Amino acid sequence: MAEEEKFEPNIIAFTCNWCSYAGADLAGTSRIQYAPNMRLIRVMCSGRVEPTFMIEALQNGADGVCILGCHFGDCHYISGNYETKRRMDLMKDLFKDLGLDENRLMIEWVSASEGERFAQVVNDFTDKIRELGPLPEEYQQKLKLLKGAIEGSRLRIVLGSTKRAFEEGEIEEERYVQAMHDIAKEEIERMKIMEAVDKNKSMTVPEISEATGIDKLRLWRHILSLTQKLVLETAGEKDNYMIYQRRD
Amino acid sequence: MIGVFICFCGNNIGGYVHVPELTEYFNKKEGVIAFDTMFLCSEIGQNLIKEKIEELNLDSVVIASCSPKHHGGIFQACIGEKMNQFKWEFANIREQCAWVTPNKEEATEKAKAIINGAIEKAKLLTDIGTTKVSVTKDVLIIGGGIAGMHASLELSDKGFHVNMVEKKETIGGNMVRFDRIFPTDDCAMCTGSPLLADVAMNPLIDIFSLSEVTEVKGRAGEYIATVVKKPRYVDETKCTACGECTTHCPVEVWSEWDLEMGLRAAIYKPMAQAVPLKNRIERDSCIRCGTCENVCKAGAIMYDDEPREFKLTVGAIVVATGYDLVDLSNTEYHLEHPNVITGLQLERLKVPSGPTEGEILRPSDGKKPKHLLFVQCAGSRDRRHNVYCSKICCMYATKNARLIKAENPEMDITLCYIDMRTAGRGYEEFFDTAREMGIKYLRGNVSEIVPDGEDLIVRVEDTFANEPKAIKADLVVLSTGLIPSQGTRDMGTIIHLVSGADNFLAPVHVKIAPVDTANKGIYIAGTSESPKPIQECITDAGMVASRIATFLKDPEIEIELVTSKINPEVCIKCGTCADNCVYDAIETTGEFYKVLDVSCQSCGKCSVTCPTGAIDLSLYTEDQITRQIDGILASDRDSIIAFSCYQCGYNAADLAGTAKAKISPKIKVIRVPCSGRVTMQHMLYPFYKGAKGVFLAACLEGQCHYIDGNLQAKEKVALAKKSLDIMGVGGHKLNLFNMSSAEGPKFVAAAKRMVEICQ
Amino acid sequence: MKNKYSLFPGCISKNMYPSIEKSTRIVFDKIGIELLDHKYSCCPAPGVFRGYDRNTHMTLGVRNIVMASQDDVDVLTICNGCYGSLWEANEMFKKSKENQEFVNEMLGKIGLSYDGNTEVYHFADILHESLDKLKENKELDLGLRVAIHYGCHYLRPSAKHPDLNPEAPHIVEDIVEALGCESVDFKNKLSCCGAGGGVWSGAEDVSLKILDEKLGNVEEANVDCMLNICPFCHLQLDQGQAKLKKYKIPILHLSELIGLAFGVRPKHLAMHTHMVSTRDLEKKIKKAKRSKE
Amino acid sequence: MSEDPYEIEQFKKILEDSKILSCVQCGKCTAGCPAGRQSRIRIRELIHLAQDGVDLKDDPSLWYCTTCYNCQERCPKGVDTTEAVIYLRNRAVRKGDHNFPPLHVTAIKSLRDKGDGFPLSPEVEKIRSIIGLPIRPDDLAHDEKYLKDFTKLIDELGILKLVENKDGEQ
Repeated sequence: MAEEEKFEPNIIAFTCNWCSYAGADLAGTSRIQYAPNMRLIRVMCSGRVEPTFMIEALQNGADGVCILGCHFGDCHYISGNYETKRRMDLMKDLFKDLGLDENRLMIEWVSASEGERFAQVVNDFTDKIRELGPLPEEYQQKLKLLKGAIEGSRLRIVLGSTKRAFEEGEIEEERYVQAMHDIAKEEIERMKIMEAVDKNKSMTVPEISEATGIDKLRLWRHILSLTQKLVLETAGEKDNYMIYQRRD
Repeated sequence: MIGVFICFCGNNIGGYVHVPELTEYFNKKEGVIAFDTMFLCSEIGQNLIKEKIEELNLDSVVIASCSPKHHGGIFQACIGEKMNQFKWEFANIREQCAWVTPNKEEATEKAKAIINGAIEKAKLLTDIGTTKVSVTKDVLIIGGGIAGMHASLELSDKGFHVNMVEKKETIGGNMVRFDRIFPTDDCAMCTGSPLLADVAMNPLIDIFSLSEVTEVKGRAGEYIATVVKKPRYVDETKCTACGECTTHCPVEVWSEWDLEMGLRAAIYKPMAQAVPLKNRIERDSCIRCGTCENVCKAGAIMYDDEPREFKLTVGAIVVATGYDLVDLSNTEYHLEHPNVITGLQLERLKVPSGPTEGEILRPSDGKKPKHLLFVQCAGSRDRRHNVYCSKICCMYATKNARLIKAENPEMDITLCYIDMRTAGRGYEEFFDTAREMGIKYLRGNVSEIVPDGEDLIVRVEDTFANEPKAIKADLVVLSTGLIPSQGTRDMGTIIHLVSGADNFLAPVHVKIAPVDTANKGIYIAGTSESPKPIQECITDAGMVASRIATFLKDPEIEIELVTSKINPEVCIKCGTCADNCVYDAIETTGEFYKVLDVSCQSCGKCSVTCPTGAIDLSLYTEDQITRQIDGILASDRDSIIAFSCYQCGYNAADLAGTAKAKISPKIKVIRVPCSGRVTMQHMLYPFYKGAKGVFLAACLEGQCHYIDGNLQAKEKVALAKKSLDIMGVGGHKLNLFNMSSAEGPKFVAAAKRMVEICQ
Repeated sequence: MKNKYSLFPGCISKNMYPSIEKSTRIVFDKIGIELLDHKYSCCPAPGVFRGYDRNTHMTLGVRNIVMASQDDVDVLTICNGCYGSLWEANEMFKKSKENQEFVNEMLGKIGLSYDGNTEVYHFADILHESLDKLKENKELDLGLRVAIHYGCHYLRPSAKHPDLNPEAPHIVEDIVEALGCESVDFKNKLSCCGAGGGVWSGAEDVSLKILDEKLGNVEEANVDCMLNICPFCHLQLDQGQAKLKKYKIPILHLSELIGLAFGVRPKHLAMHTHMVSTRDLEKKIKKAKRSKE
Repeated sequence: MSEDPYEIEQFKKILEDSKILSCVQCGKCTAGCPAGRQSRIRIRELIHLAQDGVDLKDDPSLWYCTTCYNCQERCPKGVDTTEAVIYLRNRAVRKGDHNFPPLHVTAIKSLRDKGDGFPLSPEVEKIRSIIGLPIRPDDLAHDEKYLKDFTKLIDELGILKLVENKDGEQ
């Protein structure tokens, strides 16, 4: 392979003000050399990073995204890093479901005193992304679905309510996380369904199933919900199936 | 002088027993004078009794006729005109003698022994008084379905205050889930919703939703019911049911109300017409995200809501707890397949306001079926599930088939049946038009439903053509049989109502007292009694309202003092009777013990446990029962004594008679209020007198009318068996059999078993 | 659970499919259950003998049970026919005094008698109770897609198994899953193979038509093999299939499948004696073995 | 002879043990019958005719039942349908039925003489020895004393007579 074609990845890293950003500074003042591919975006807390940010980064030219925050127990805002970890787990899970490589996302903890570790983490992640190569074009379609699901109010409500649910509601974390994942998967499927319906204007259940690859039994549940929520409406009948279209 | 009055009952007794021979026989007996007449219950018969009491100044009377469950009340009233109403004893020579003994000679001998027992008991009868107690005019209705709603409206119209306790989040019951109702094809909700509104607005009706009755104590005229209201997690006083919470709730699960044909949020109301019209959080699916609390402008969300327990004091109770469907998953019907649904699920698909807005779209993929098939008798008329016919299925399946066919003439609709049962006003006409519309009625019981991907293959024989068929269907509807609801079964134990073999609540008499229970002031209505169509539920409700209005019309009711009495001279104040009384009817001042007449339920368990014999139950005293045994055995030494509790065993023996079953003439029934009334002495004494065997016919375990009488009897029997073993008589000749009041065959089997054992 | 039984192999596994007898002995040896041998005759075959004379069937069945009862052990059958026969004979004997007198009078003529205190078990039930042992001894996950054929006389009359739902059993499914296989559902899974009731020998055309229907349903499910718990069903599924000349579905008896999972070589289990070749199946297992190594 | 329980009148009593009087002719039995799909056996019809006391000894369909017990297991009225078929076969054999299959006679004879319905063949002996089983099983068939007793027992039971008579007539 020719030397000039060698791939250099673009990486976006969200770093929290109190630990990892300071860690990066320390690396700098210590003159520790590390790969130049990463662009830092400072946030006050890793918990500020919304899943949408990561998707937008990938949609706009990044090949990998990482979040660097404080170690557990050290969060300046007490629980911000726990929140972001849960979201990252969800994102990785959804990446896997959609057939995207979850290794393009990373979360790591770097304290203000870990300059060396910061450099190490950056180098490792850069190497990994370099190995994975540029973000394939076909990712964009799926990222769009994912973004639609993540931005929907249903998932935003669930993602935004964790603290309340655990602390006031005393609900078991495992159950809540499971519900969160289930809802996210449902919402992605619904994005797929609506995308297909919008593209074809109106469709029947077997047609949607064919277009989206969603099993008909599961698809029917979505249709029941989408009609109940007035997103879809029926528009006649074809081959013993109702025709569905978006409701204006 | 004791007067014995023997009834021919036309041929009912006269055809099986030599009545004149009996009269002659007892006339020879010292201190006894006997008469016979054709119908003792008739005016002529009653006049005869009254005349003779006066003329001969009789001390007491023996009535030898049918079961006291039939005309006991008539004779008591008739005798009561001339002497104390309790100074008579009956001899049941119809159900328990004439009808079960094919040989006339043997029947006559058996009748002699039964009457002789009654005479001996009658010698010891004493006057028993009555007293008046106050009644509460409030009524408790358990179950807010069509029967409960109708009864509540009827009663409130008559001026009674009604407390309605409903387990679900809304009243309405199953009927308001239906699309239309037969035979008029009216919209169920159009009929139901005015009722719901009437009940909701009626100032005399208090509705307690999400509530269950957990305990009932007290007496007729003053029952005290404990009610537990489950948390709604929504403040009923604040919620306006605006639905903002439901819109934002991120949770989505299958809706129970829609029988998993549609979806709901974790906070929801089951339907737009719900009463009370309040939302509810179902905590099993709630993930406690707090969204509803955020969006509720009324501030109605109460995550920390807790169960609330309270007591209601009422004069009468209506049990209208309804039915469920028998579960047919993992059977040859494969209900677990998405496209095999129940008739009730079909209703939810058909309802215009339901999850599919009234379109029949099958659950596996939303396809509108081309071939729809109804399976009749699914779980009914089937000894593996329910022996009985569920009565409504032929009509409800036909109704749905007709409605679907009318809207979709191209749809192929088949209905597989064993027998079409369309008895009722307008029913046969309804069925006629169904066939004329092109619905195929195939006479054959479905053997199995074979899943074939999303479709189904239904195996059924066309019994007219003698040909097995495999019909391909894309949606199969099981006309699923009805079973008593969980609530109905619970009431059986909580209020100690008697259930039949089918587990539905049993009335005192299925024909002549169809809504009364053995507990005075407690009535049953609707499908808690048996499967029935809506109009019969409404008829029940009206009758119940009428019965209650009669019962509660006066400020006081008279109660008979057939109660336990303590003899202070013999009482050693040990307190055993008070400890054992589940009705708290025995109180102590420390100085002495006293029976509270209004609380005593006359089971007699106290007399059995008293170490000194200081407490005894009137009408069933220790001596009276012993003398009755003497009387029977004096006449027929080889008898097998059957102590039968008046709630179950005695009824079962009567039923065996009504069914004309054969029972050995050796079997002689002695009525006791409860098997717990039978002492060890009673169990052993007959053997001393030469009897061949003794058995107790008691209620089913867990269903004792007096809570634990049969369990106490069980212990006593075990002890007495040991004694009999030691004495060399053999404990196997004494047994206890449990049976419900509806289980005549069980009594026959018990009798047969005893005869075998005691040969 | 007992650790000693009398093995009732039945005519077919002894005399026609010794692979079944062999694998049964290997499997039970490995899970630590001792199998004794007794002087057994044919069970006798319920279809033929019961149809001719119920009393003969009962008496000869009880004679077999007596053989085990003399050593105070219970009978373990590996065939639904034998199980049905012996269970029914035992039940008939226990239920009626008249039958007891008849049987003991007959047996008396050859110096035997029976007291009704011996039980008859089906090996699938015993293996299901020993699921842990099966897992312990398992050498590899076979990874096969298996169509289970229960066979009628195991499931019905259901009085044999008060805890088993004859419309939705899971005993063999549990075992198959424990061996790392997938139980594949197919149309009319619990239906008859067509061999029983003397139809196999009496009306071959009817018998094969029933089999054809059954195998057609299995074919649709696209499986690696069909599994049975009855040598007579095995005979029908294997030989009958050869007669039909339409299908190529390898047939395994449960003991054979367990033997394979325990790592016994197919040749050692005499699987080459089946009519329908099991070679493709063996290849797949070899591959599973290799990938494990 | 009047005591013969297999005479049609008495036989009706025997059949009642199978509770055939409870039958309501719903057809569930025939509908799920695997043999009925492939042959002309109709369990419901058999039960109906048996209820009426029709002599079914010559009905060849009796021999198509595979005794799968589907019908008996599912009968909503608790009729022991399969047992009834077995009784009907027992009677047919006694009453000179001509339909029972010749191979059954072979099996019965084989059982009497060799102790097994499917006796051991030399080919299988070979396989047995190759796979490490005893060439001959340690069973009744290979023990002279037991086999002799067994033959005696079968002769006492008289089953062979039932079918041999038949053979003669054929």
